[in-house]
Amino acid sequence: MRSSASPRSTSRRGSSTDERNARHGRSRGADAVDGLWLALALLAGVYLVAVIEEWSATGRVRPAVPLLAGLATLGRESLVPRRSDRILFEAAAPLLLGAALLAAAVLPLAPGLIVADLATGALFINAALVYVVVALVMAGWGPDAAYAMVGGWRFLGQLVAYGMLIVMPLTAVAMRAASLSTTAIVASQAALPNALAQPLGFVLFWLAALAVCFLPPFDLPTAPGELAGGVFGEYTGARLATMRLARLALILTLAAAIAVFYLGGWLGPVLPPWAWTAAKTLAVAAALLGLGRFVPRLRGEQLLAWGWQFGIPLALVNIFWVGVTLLLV
Amino acid sequence: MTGQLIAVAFFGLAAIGFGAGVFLTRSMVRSALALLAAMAALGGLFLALEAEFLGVLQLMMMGTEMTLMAIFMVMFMMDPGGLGQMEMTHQKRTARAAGRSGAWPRPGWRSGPGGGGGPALHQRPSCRIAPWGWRSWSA
Amino acid sequence: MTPLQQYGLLLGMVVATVGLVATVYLIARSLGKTRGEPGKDVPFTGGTLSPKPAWVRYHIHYYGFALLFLAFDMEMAFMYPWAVVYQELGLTALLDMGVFLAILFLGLLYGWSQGAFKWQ
Amino acid sequence: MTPLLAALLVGAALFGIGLYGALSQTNLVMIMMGVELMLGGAMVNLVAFWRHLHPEVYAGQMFVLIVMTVMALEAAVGFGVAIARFRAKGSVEMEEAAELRG
Repeated sequence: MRSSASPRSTSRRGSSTDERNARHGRSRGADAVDGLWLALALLAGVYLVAVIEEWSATGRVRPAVPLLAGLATLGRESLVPRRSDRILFEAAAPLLLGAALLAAAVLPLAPGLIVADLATGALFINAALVYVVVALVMAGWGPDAAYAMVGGWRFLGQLVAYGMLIVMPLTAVAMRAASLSTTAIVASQAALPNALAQPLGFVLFWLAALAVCFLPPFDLPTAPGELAGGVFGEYTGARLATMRLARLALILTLAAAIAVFYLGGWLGPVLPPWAWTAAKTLAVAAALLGLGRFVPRLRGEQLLAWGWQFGIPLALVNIFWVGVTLLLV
Repeated sequence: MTGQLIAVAFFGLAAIGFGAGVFLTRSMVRSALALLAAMAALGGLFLALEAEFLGVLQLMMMGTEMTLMAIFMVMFMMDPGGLGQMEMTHQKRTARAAGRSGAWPRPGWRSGPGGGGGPALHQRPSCRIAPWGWRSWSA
Repeated sequence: MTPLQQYGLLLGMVVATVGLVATVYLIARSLGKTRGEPGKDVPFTGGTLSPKPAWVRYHIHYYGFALLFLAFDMEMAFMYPWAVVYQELGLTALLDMGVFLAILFLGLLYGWSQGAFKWQ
Repeated sequence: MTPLLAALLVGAALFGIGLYGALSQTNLVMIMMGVELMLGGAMVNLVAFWRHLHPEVYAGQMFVLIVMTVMALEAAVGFGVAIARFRAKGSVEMEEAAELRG
């Protein structure tokens, strides 16, 4: 909302407004170069997340494996199940990738190094992540296969469990920054990162991030060993390669989101800003991929019951806590 | 101004197209997802009209709401995949007249074909659903 | 950049994503074609052939959660503008939203007591 | 044609499609989809009038927020009715619900 987000926040933080204007004045001349850096960062990030995923699964660091596996997947046959709903089947993979990339586009890598510094950034990232669910429901319904459909509808149930735990902690973050813009949110953590200022929100958002990118404790839609691939089950060849790429991009996006919203983003001593964001993002990605493997998979009913009986009351407590601390400090 | 007009026309036509698609397809999930796409196009329209908060909010809210609508459709319909033959509409003439008068100001507007009853689909039990294919069945 | 230009940039990103996916598909197609063999395109059903389509009624078990989710999701729409102006308004904002959230939370508790949070 | 006129035409067309759907469909959830489209058309009008008549008064956006809330809660209440009806009768076809006269 322009009335409340940008003008008011800028009126309060005159200095950051000047910075932002100066930055835009600079970046108008260097848009193409910035875009190149952002694209390179995205590619490198996805590749590194793939390496980390391989490490978390096998315990070995083999940098060539993602490239070879990607080429091998591309070389395989790409089948379309008979009687499938062609539109939904084909639209799912690009939609999943697009949702992940749109969510990544509002996260700053460094001051000025951001695709779109929206006044509604924290809201936009929610909106983009909703379409992850839409894509997986499409992928589940499209191929007319029983396992895929079960996976798709399960993920919708997972959304009902984790959806509020994405938006409510982000609201608390926006309260502290008095703005929805992601750069303002990073700037608000100069004194104390949000992970320490609102630890409850940090934990809840972490769990919700795991659920969004359906990583191990919450991997209900794919459920290896139970659902025969689930929503990914009927995808082969190039389509499967796109789906996996989208999932890696999603993990990268959520890791970057945790780094930006809770760990202070580019803020840090000595190193240049982009290096801090990169280091924090990769550390979070490694933790996201590694820690969940030691936890057994939650059943859907447990996930829903715990999400609503504990998660939402705790998220409300978090908002209240942030509100009171903001009034007192 | 012209840029805004182009954006409004683009998203508006997308919204109208998907909105018509809601009642032209027989697959329930397609129907719900077409409504989702129409609402997302409306979100784009709001953004084009410079209502930032409302546009992004519309994209977010309707995403969850219409996906949940899809699962409710699948629960309640006898035939959510739209594979069999089932009459799903009634009072066609009244509905068509009302819809036409509701949208009267649009020049050259003709209301969508009157939904309903494609003949004898069960003769082709494994037919693949044609893209937004209603015509191909009822022809 | 104005906000409209930024949203235009994001729209361009969506188009670029579709182009990227199309490029990947074209690369894959150039590597080799799919051989048409009978039975290859049957969806996996655990070794048996299912005569019926999978598109049938599906019994989700989380009705109560889903209905409450619709209401709670919409409630968040009011909290975003509130969060932005919270520090400006101070205690007033906390009390206002506190009453709103208290009523909402009572609704949650009522739903809980009526068995909405059950896997039905 | 101005953006205002274009937006109003979009709103009218969506309202018409929604009205057609709400009247012609027999299934409760499909009727709700028609109602959602009608509300969507109304929202387009509200946003277009806000933008082109009083863009400086942000209270105009509040109407749209309220309509959006109505849409979500209409869906929630409608699904609640549909679940109750389905448990009682095993179907949500409105032609079989003739006893639900107001």
